[in-house]
Amino acid sequence: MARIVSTALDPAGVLDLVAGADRGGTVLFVGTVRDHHLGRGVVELEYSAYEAMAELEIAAILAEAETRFSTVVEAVHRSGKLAVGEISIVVAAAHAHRDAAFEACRWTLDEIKQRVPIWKHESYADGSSEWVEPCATGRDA
Amino acid sequence: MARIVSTALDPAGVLDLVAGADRGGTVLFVGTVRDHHLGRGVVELEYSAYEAMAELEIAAILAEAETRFSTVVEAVHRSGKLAVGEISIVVAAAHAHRDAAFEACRWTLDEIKQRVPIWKHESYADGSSEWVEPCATGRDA
Amino acid sequence: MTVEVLLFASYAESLGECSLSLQLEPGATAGDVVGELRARPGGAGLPRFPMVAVNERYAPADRRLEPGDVVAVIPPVGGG
Amino acid sequence: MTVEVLLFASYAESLGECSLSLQLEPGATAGDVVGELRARPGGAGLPRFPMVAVNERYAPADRRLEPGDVVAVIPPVGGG
Repeated sequence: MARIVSTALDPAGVLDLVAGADRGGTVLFVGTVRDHHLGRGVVELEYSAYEAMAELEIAAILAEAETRFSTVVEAVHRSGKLAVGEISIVVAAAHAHRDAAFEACRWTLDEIKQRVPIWKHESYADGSSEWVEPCATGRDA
Repeated sequence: MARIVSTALDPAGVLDLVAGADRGGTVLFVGTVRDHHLGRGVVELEYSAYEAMAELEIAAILAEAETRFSTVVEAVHRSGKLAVGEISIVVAAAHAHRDAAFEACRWTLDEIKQRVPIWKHESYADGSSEWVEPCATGRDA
Repeated sequence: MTVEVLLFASYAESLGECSLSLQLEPGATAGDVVGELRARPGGAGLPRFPMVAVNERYAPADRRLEPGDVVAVIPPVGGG
Repeated sequence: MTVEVLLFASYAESLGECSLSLQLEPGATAGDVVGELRARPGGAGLPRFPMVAVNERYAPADRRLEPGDVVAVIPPVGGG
Protein backbone atom coordinates (compact mmCIF):
# COMPACT_ATOMS: atom_id res chain seq x y z
CA MET A 1 0.00 0.00 0.00
CA ALA A 2 1.33 3.43 -0.95
CA ARG A 3 1.49 5.76 2.03
CA ILE A 4 2.53 8.87 0.12
CA VAL A 5 -0.45 9.67 -2.05
CA SER A 6 -1.41 12.51 -4.36
CA THR A 7 -5.17 12.13 -3.94
CA ALA A 8 -7.50 13.23 -1.11
CA LEU A 9 -6.97 11.31 2.14
CA ASP A 10 -9.87 9.45 3.76
CA PRO A 11 -9.69 9.27 7.58
CA ALA A 12 -12.48 6.67 7.81
CA GLY A 13 -10.56 4.42 5.43
CA VAL A 14 -7.46 4.61 7.65
CA LEU A 15 -9.58 3.82 10.72
CA ASP A 16 -10.81 0.68 8.97
CA LEU A 17 -7.22 -0.42 8.30
CA VAL A 18 -6.41 -0.64 12.02
CA ALA A 19 -9.79 -1.91 13.27
CA GLY A 20 -10.00 -5.26 15.00
CA ALA A 21 -12.32 -7.00 17.44
CA ASP A 22 -9.58 -7.26 20.07
CA ARG A 23 -8.70 -3.55 19.82
CA GLY A 24 -11.23 -1.37 21.60
CA GLY A 25 -9.48 2.00 21.37
CA THR A 26 -8.38 3.76 18.21
CA VAL A 27 -6.71 7.15 18.16
CA LEU A 28 -6.64 9.01 14.88
CA PHE A 29 -4.69 12.14 14.09
CA VAL A 30 -5.83 14.22 11.14
CA GLY A 31 -3.66 17.12 10.02
CA THR A 32 -5.18 19.75 7.79
CA VAL A 33 -3.73 22.78 6.00
CA ARG A 34 -4.10 25.82 8.21
CA ASP A 35 -4.94 29.25 6.89
CA HIS A 36 -2.01 30.83 8.72
CA HIS A 37 1.60 30.09 9.66
CA LEU A 38 3.68 32.26 11.97
CA GLY A 39 1.20 35.07 11.50
CA ARG A 40 1.12 34.97 7.69
CA GLY A 41 -1.97 34.07 5.69
CA VAL A 42 -1.51 30.79 3.80
CA VAL A 43 -3.38 30.35 0.54
CA GLU A 44 -1.84 27.16 -0.83
CA LEU A 45 0.63 24.53 0.15
CA GLU A 46 2.61 21.97 -1.78
CA TYR A 47 4.16 18.85 -0.30
CA SER A 48 7.13 17.45 -2.13
CA ALA A 49 8.57 14.07 -1.10
CA TYR A 50 11.56 11.90 -1.82
CA GLU A 51 8.96 9.26 -2.42
CA ALA A 52 10.90 6.01 -2.51
CA MET A 53 12.71 6.86 0.71
CA ALA A 54 9.62 8.37 2.37
CA GLU A 55 7.77 5.10 1.83
CA LEU A 56 10.63 3.15 3.42
CA GLU A 57 10.87 5.54 6.38
CA ILE A 58 7.14 5.46 7.11
CA ALA A 59 7.12 1.67 6.89
CA ALA A 60 10.07 1.54 9.32
CA ILE A 61 8.34 3.94 11.75
CA LEU A 62 5.10 1.91 11.67
CA ALA A 63 7.01 -1.33 12.28
CA GLU A 64 8.84 0.28 15.20
CA ALA A 65 5.57 1.65 16.64
CA GLU A 66 3.95 -1.77 16.45
CA THR A 67 6.85 -3.31 18.36
CA ARG A 68 7.15 -0.50 20.90
CA PHE A 69 3.47 -0.19 21.77
CA SER A 70 2.06 -3.58 20.66
CA THR A 71 -0.42 -1.62 18.57
CA VAL A 72 -1.60 -1.73 15.01
CA VAL A 73 -0.60 1.56 13.38
CA GLU A 74 -1.17 3.03 9.95
CA ALA A 75 -0.28 6.36 8.34
CA VAL A 76 -0.71 8.12 5.03
CA HIS A 77 0.70 11.47 3.88
CA ARG A 78 -0.52 13.61 1.04
CA SER A 79 1.79 14.93 -1.69
CA GLY A 80 1.27 17.68 -4.24
CA LYS A 81 -0.79 20.86 -3.98
CA LEU A 82 -3.32 21.26 -1.17
CA ALA A 83 -5.84 23.99 -0.45
CA VAL A 84 -6.55 25.33 3.05
CA GLY A 85 -8.60 22.78 4.99
CA GLU A 86 -7.43 19.76 2.99
CA ILE A 87 -5.99 16.80 4.88
CA SER A 88 -2.21 16.46 4.78
CA ILE A 89 -1.69 13.48 7.08
CA VAL A 90 -3.65 10.75 8.83
CA VAL A 91 -2.18 8.53 11.55
CA ALA A 92 -4.22 5.82 13.29
CA ALA A 93 -3.26 3.56 16.17
CA ALA A 94 -5.46 0.84 17.65
CA HIS A 95 -4.97 -1.12 20.86
CA ALA A 96 -7.03 -2.93 23.46
CA HIS A 97 -6.37 -0.01 25.82
CA ARG A 98 -6.62 3.68 25.12
CA ASP A 99 -3.35 4.68 26.78
CA ALA A 100 -1.28 2.70 24.33
CA ALA A 101 -3.36 3.91 21.39
CA PHE A 102 -2.79 7.57 22.35
CA GLU A 103 0.93 7.04 22.89
CA ALA A 104 1.45 5.10 19.68
CA CYS A 105 -0.43 7.66 17.58
CA ARG A 106 1.50 10.54 19.08
CA TRP A 107 4.88 8.83 18.77
CA THR A 108 4.25 7.83 15.16
CA LEU A 109 3.17 11.34 14.23
CA ASP A 110 6.25 12.87 15.85
CA GLU A 111 8.59 10.41 14.15
CA ILE A 112 7.02 11.06 10.75
CA LYS A 113 7.49 14.79 11.24
CA GLN A 114 11.11 14.30 12.24
CA ARG A 115 12.32 11.60 9.85
CA VAL A 116 10.28 11.26 6.70
CA PRO A 117 11.72 13.19 3.73
CA ILE A 118 8.78 15.41 2.88
CA TRP A 119 8.98 19.15 2.40
CA LYS A 120 6.33 21.83 2.54
CA HIS A 121 6.23 24.82 0.23
CA GLU A 122 3.83 27.49 1.40
CA SER A 123 2.28 30.27 -0.69
CA TYR A 124 1.16 33.32 1.26
CA ALA A 125 -1.61 35.86 0.90
CA ASP A 126 1.01 38.59 0.22
CA GLY A 127 2.17 36.76 -2.94
CA SER A 128 5.40 35.38 -1.46
CA SER A 129 6.21 31.71 -0.99
CA GLU A 130 8.87 29.60 0.69
CA TRP A 131 10.04 26.18 1.77
CA VAL A 132 9.11 25.63 5.39
CA GLU A 133 12.09 24.21 7.24
CA PRO A 134 10.95 24.16 10.83
CA CYS A 135 14.38 24.25 12.38
CA ALA A 136 17.88 23.55 11.15
CA THR A 137 18.47 19.85 11.61
CA GLY A 138 21.89 19.91 9.92
CA ARG A 139 24.34 18.60 12.46
CA ASP A 140 26.43 21.80 12.51
CA ALA A 141 23.42 24.02 13.19
CA MET B 1 -27.44 18.21 19.13
CA ALA B 2 -28.04 14.96 20.98
CA ARG B 3 -24.78 13.40 22.16
CA ILE B 4 -26.29 10.19 23.50
CA VAL B 5 -27.60 8.43 20.43
CA SER B 6 -29.14 5.04 19.73
CA THR B 7 -27.99 4.82 16.10
CA ALA B 8 -24.60 3.94 14.60
CA LEU B 9 -21.91 6.57 15.25
CA ASP B 10 -20.07 8.18 12.33
CA PRO B 11 -16.46 9.22 13.13
CA ALA B 12 -16.12 11.26 9.93
CA GLY B 13 -19.19 13.27 10.86
CA VAL B 14 -17.68 14.11 14.26
CA LEU B 15 -14.42 15.15 12.59
CA ASP B 16 -16.40 17.57 10.42
CA LEU B 17 -18.00 19.12 13.51
CA VAL B 18 -14.64 20.28 14.89
CA ALA B 19 -12.95 21.17 11.59
CA GLY B 20 -11.86 24.74 10.95
CA ALA B 21 -9.34 26.54 8.76
CA ASP B 22 -7.43 27.82 11.80
CA ARG B 23 -7.19 24.37 13.42
CA GLY B 24 -4.53 22.21 11.77
CA GLY B 25 -4.54 19.24 14.12
CA THR B 26 -7.48 17.06 15.02
CA VAL B 27 -7.29 14.08 17.35
CA LEU B 28 -10.12 11.59 17.26
CA PHE B 29 -10.74 8.76 19.68
CA VAL B 30 -12.96 5.93 18.52
CA GLY B 31 -13.98 3.30 21.05
CA THR B 32 -15.35 0.01 19.78
CA VAL B 33 -16.85 -3.00 21.53
CA ARG B 34 -14.10 -5.52 22.23
CA ASP B 35 -14.58 -9.24 21.94
CA HIS B 36 -13.18 -9.84 25.41
CA HIS B 37 -13.19 -8.30 28.88
CA LEU B 38 -11.02 -9.52 31.75
CA GLY B 39 -10.47 -12.76 29.92
CA ARG B 40 -14.12 -13.50 29.14
CA GLY B 41 -15.55 -13.61 25.63
CA VAL B 42 -18.02 -10.78 25.04
CA VAL B 43 -20.86 -11.39 22.58
CA GLU B 44 -23.06 -8.36 23.13
CA LEU B 45 -23.11 -5.18 25.10
CA GLU B 46 -25.83 -2.77 26.11
CA TYR B 47 -25.29 0.83 27.17
CA SER B 48 -27.92 2.31 29.40
CA ALA B 49 -27.83 6.03 30.22
CA TYR B 50 -29.55 8.51 32.49
CA GLU B 51 -30.03 10.44 29.32
CA ALA B 52 -31.09 13.89 30.45
CA MET B 53 -28.23 14.08 32.94
CA ALA B 54 -25.72 12.44 30.58
CA GLU B 55 -26.41 15.14 27.99
CA LEU B 56 -25.85 17.86 30.59
CA GLU B 57 -22.63 16.25 31.85
CA ILE B 58 -21.16 15.81 28.37
CA ALA B 59 -22.02 19.40 27.49
CA ALA B 60 -20.35 20.58 30.71
CA ILE B 61 -17.22 18.50 29.99
CA LEU B 62 -16.97 19.85 26.43
CA ALA B 63 -17.36 23.42 27.65
CA GLU B 64 -14.66 22.85 30.26
CA ALA B 65 -12.33 21.25 27.67
CA GLU B 66 -12.78 24.20 25.34
CA THR B 67 -11.84 26.63 28.11
CA ARG B 68 -8.96 24.54 29.47
CA PHE B 69 -7.28 23.76 26.14
CA SER B 70 -8.66 26.50 23.86
CA THR B 71 -9.79 23.73 21.55
CA VAL B 72 -12.98 22.85 19.78
CA VAL B 73 -14.16 19.51 21.17
CA GLU B 74 -17.08 17.25 20.36
CA ALA B 75 -18.22 13.86 21.66
CA VAL B 76 -21.01 11.38 21.06
CA HIS B 77 -21.83 8.20 22.95
CA ARG B 78 -23.93 5.29 21.77
CA SER B 79 -26.81 3.86 23.79
CA GLY B 80 -28.67 0.57 23.45
CA LYS B 81 -27.42 -2.79 22.22
CA LEU B 82 -24.10 -3.03 20.37
CA ALA B 83 -22.39 -5.95 18.65
CA VAL B 84 -18.65 -6.61 18.89
CA GLY B 85 -16.79 -4.12 16.68
CA GLU B 86 -19.48 -1.45 16.80
CA ILE B 87 -18.50 2.07 17.85
CA SER B 88 -19.46 3.05 21.40
CA ILE B 89 -17.89 6.52 21.64
CA VAL B 90 -16.27 9.15 19.45
CA VAL B 91 -14.36 12.13 20.85
CA ALA B 92 -12.74 14.74 18.60
CA ALA B 93 -10.57 17.72 19.55
CA ALA B 94 -9.17 20.25 17.10
CA HIS B 95 -6.55 22.91 17.70
CA ALA B 96 -3.95 24.88 15.78
CA HIS B 97 -1.29 22.71 17.44
CA ARG B 98 -1.24 18.96 17.87
CA ASP B 99 -0.15 18.95 21.53
CA ALA B 100 -3.31 20.68 22.66
CA ALA B 101 -5.47 18.51 20.42
CA PHE B 102 -4.02 15.32 21.92
CA GLU B 103 -4.38 16.59 25.48
CA ALA B 104 -7.92 17.85 25.00
CA CYS B 105 -9.10 14.60 23.39
CA ARG B 106 -7.55 12.51 26.14
CA TRP B 107 -8.86 14.68 28.95
CA THR B 108 -12.38 14.76 27.51
CA LEU B 109 -12.44 10.98 27.09
CA ASP B 110 -11.25 10.42 30.66
CA GLU B 111 -13.83 12.85 32.07
CA ILE B 112 -16.64 11.19 30.13
CA LYS B 113 -15.61 7.80 31.46
CA GLN B 114 -15.52 9.15 35.01
CA ARG B 115 -18.53 11.44 35.17
CA VAL B 116 -21.20 10.71 32.59
CA PRO B 117 -24.01 8.47 33.89
CA ILE B 118 -23.80 5.64 31.39
CA TRP B 119 -23.65 1.96 32.35
CA LYS B 120 -22.49 -1.04 30.41
CA HIS B 121 -24.16 -4.42 30.58
CA GLU B 122 -22.05 -7.18 29.03
CA SER B 123 -23.25 -10.57 27.80
CA TYR B 124 -20.60 -13.28 27.72
CA ALA B 125 -19.92 -16.30 25.57
CA ASP B 126 -20.64 -18.58 28.55
CA GLY B 127 -24.25 -17.30 28.72
CA SER B 128 -23.76 -15.09 31.77
CA SER B 129 -24.12 -11.32 31.84
CA GLU B 130 -23.44 -8.45 34.22
CA TRP B 131 -23.25 -4.72 34.79
CA VAL B 132 -19.68 -3.56 34.38
CA GLU B 133 -18.78 -1.27 37.24
CA PRO B 134 -15.09 -0.65 36.72
CA CYS B 135 -14.33 0.19 40.31
CA ALA B 136 -16.36 1.20 43.31
CA THR B 137 -16.74 4.95 43.16
CA GLY B 138 -19.07 5.14 46.15
CA ARG B 139 -17.47 7.38 48.71
CA ASP B 140 -17.28 4.74 51.41
CA ALA B 141 -15.52 2.24 49.14
CA MET C 1 -42.70 16.18 51.19
CA THR C 2 -42.48 13.91 48.16
CA VAL C 3 -39.36 13.41 46.03
CA GLU C 4 -38.88 11.28 42.93
CA VAL C 5 -36.11 8.69 43.02
CA LEU C 6 -34.38 7.20 39.98
CA LEU C 7 -32.35 4.00 40.06
CA PHE C 8 -30.06 2.65 37.37
CA ALA C 9 -28.12 -0.41 36.31
CA SER C 10 -27.15 -2.71 39.21
CA TYR C 11 -28.97 -0.54 41.78
CA ALA C 12 -32.22 -0.79 39.82
CA GLU C 13 -31.66 -4.53 39.55
CA SER C 14 -31.04 -4.93 43.29
CA LEU C 15 -34.08 -2.92 44.33
CA GLY C 16 -36.26 -4.22 41.52
CA GLU C 17 -37.37 -0.74 40.48
CA CYS C 18 -36.24 2.04 38.16
CA SER C 19 -38.18 4.84 39.78
CA LEU C 20 -40.26 5.44 42.88
CA SER C 21 -41.67 8.24 45.02
CA LEU C 22 -40.58 8.73 48.61
CA GLN C 23 -42.27 10.62 51.43
CA LEU C 24 -39.65 12.46 53.48
CA GLU C 25 -39.65 14.86 56.41
CA PRO C 26 -39.04 18.50 55.49
CA GLY C 27 -35.30 19.20 55.59
CA ALA C 28 -34.37 15.71 54.45
CA THR C 29 -31.14 15.32 52.46
CA ALA C 30 -29.99 13.28 49.48
CA GLY C 31 -28.26 11.01 52.00
CA ASP C 32 -31.58 10.36 53.71
CA VAL C 33 -32.92 9.01 50.40
CA VAL C 34 -30.02 6.58 50.29
CA GLY C 35 -30.79 5.54 53.88
CA GLU C 36 -34.40 4.85 52.97
CA LEU C 37 -33.37 2.78 49.98
CA ARG C 38 -30.83 0.75 51.96
CA ALA C 39 -33.59 -0.18 54.44
CA ARG C 40 -35.72 -1.66 51.64
CA PRO C 41 -35.62 -5.27 50.41
CA GLY C 42 -32.60 -5.60 48.08
CA GLY C 43 -31.22 -2.25 49.26
CA ALA C 44 -28.49 -3.60 51.52
CA GLY C 45 -26.10 -3.81 48.58
CA LEU C 46 -26.12 -0.04 48.01
CA PRO C 47 -23.01 1.70 49.34
CA ARG C 48 -23.62 4.08 52.24
CA PHE C 49 -22.40 7.02 50.16
CA PRO C 50 -23.11 6.33 46.51
CA MET C 51 -22.89 9.07 43.92
CA VAL C 52 -26.13 11.01 43.91
CA ALA C 53 -27.59 13.55 41.50
CA VAL C 54 -30.34 16.01 42.36
CA ASN C 55 -32.27 17.39 39.39
CA GLU C 56 -29.74 16.00 36.92
CA ARG C 57 -26.56 17.35 38.52
CA TYR C 58 -24.21 15.64 40.95
CA ALA C 59 -24.86 16.69 44.54
CA PRO C 60 -23.30 15.97 47.94
CA ALA C 61 -25.01 13.64 50.42
CA ASP C 62 -25.89 16.59 52.68
CA ARG C 63 -27.78 18.39 49.93
CA ARG C 64 -31.17 19.44 51.40
CA LEU C 65 -34.07 18.46 49.21
CA GLU C 66 -37.09 20.43 48.09
CA PRO C 67 -40.51 18.96 47.35
CA GLY C 68 -40.57 17.52 43.83
CA ASP C 69 -36.78 17.12 43.54
CA VAL C 70 -35.57 14.25 41.39
CA VAL C 71 -32.91 12.25 43.20
CA ALA C 72 -30.89 9.80 41.11
CA VAL C 73 -28.67 7.22 42.77
CA ILE C 74 -25.77 6.65 40.42
CA PRO C 75 -23.83 3.36 40.33
CA PRO C 76 -20.19 3.50 39.23
CA VAL C 77 -20.40 4.73 35.64
CA GLY C 78 -18.94 2.75 32.77
CA GLY C 79 -19.22 4.72 29.55
CA GLY C 80 -16.55 4.92 26.88
CA MET D 1 33.66 6.31 -9.69
CA THR D 2 30.30 7.85 -10.47
CA VAL D 3 27.49 8.42 -7.95
CA GLU D 4 24.05 9.87 -8.45
CA VAL D 5 23.09 12.87 -6.33
CA LEU D 6 19.53 13.94 -5.50
CA LEU D 7 18.60 17.38 -4.21
CA PHE D 8 15.28 18.50 -2.74
CA ALA D 9 13.32 21.54 -1.72
CA SER D 10 15.47 24.55 -0.79
CA TYR D 11 18.71 22.72 -1.64
CA ALA D 12 17.48 21.95 -5.16
CA GLU D 13 16.42 25.58 -5.47
CA SER D 14 19.82 26.88 -4.32
CA LEU D 15 21.81 24.66 -6.64
CA GLY D 16 19.35 24.90 -9.51
CA GLU D 17 19.20 21.12 -9.99
CA CYS D 18 17.24 18.16 -8.69
CA SER D 19 19.70 15.48 -9.68
CA LEU D 20 23.22 15.22 -11.04
CA SER D 21 26.06 12.75 -11.42
CA LEU D 22 29.37 13.27 -9.66
CA GLN D 23 32.77 11.77 -10.40
CA LEU D 24 34.56 10.92 -7.14
CA GLU D 25 37.81 9.24 -6.12
CA PRO D 26 37.44 5.67 -4.92
CA GLY D 27 36.88 5.67 -1.16
CA ALA D 28 34.98 8.96 -1.22
CA THR D 29 32.31 9.45 1.48
CA ALA D 30 28.83 10.95 1.64
CA GLY D 31 30.49 13.98 3.26
CA ASP D 32 32.69 14.40 0.19
CA VAL D 33 29.56 14.72 -1.94
CA VAL D 34 28.41 17.55 0.31
CA GLY D 35 31.84 19.20 -0.04
CA GLU D 36 31.60 19.03 -3.84
CA LEU D 37 28.13 20.54 -3.79
CA ARG D 38 29.13 23.37 -1.45
CA ALA D 39 31.91 24.33 -3.89
CA ARG D 40 29.39 24.77 -6.71
CA PRO D 41 27.54 27.98 -7.61
CA GLY D 42 24.64 28.29 -5.17
CA GLY D 43 26.08 25.59 -2.91
CA ALA D 44 27.46 27.86 -0.18
CA GLY D 45 24.06 27.84 1.57
CA LEU D 46 24.23 24.10 2.25
CA PRO D 47 25.16 23.27 5.83
CA ARG D 48 28.49 21.50 6.25
CA PHE D 49 26.79 18.44 7.68
CA PRO D 50 23.30 18.17 6.27
CA MET D 51 21.26 15.03 6.64
CA VAL D 52 22.28 12.58 3.93
CA ALA D 53 20.73 9.36 2.67
CA VAL D 54 22.55 6.70 0.69
CA ASN D 55 20.35 4.39 -1.38
CA GLU D 56 17.22 5.66 0.36
CA ARG D 57 18.33 5.23 3.98
CA TYR D 58 19.85 7.85 6.27
CA ALA D 59 23.64 7.51 6.47
CA PRO D 60 26.45 9.22 8.40
CA ALA D 61 28.76 11.70 6.67
CA ASP D 62 31.66 9.22 6.83
CA ARG D 63 29.74 6.54 4.93
CA ARG D 64 32.04 5.25 2.15
CA LEU D 65 30.35 5.21 -1.21
CA GLU D 66 30.29 2.52 -3.90
CA PRO D 67 30.01 3.19 -7.64
CA GLY D 68 26.38 3.76 -8.59
CA ASP D 69 25.26 4.75 -5.08
CA VAL D 70 22.41 7.26 -4.90
CA VAL D 71 23.22 10.04 -2.45
CA ALA D 72 20.37 12.30 -1.39
CA VAL D 73 21.02 15.52 0.48
CA ILE D 74 18.05 16.09 2.75
CA PRO D 75 16.95 19.57 3.90
CA PRO D 76 15.13 19.82 7.24
CA VAL D 77 11.95 17.83 6.68
CA GLY D 78 8.54 19.34 7.16
CA GLY D 79 5.90 16.69 6.75
CA GLY D 80 2.81 16.36 8.87
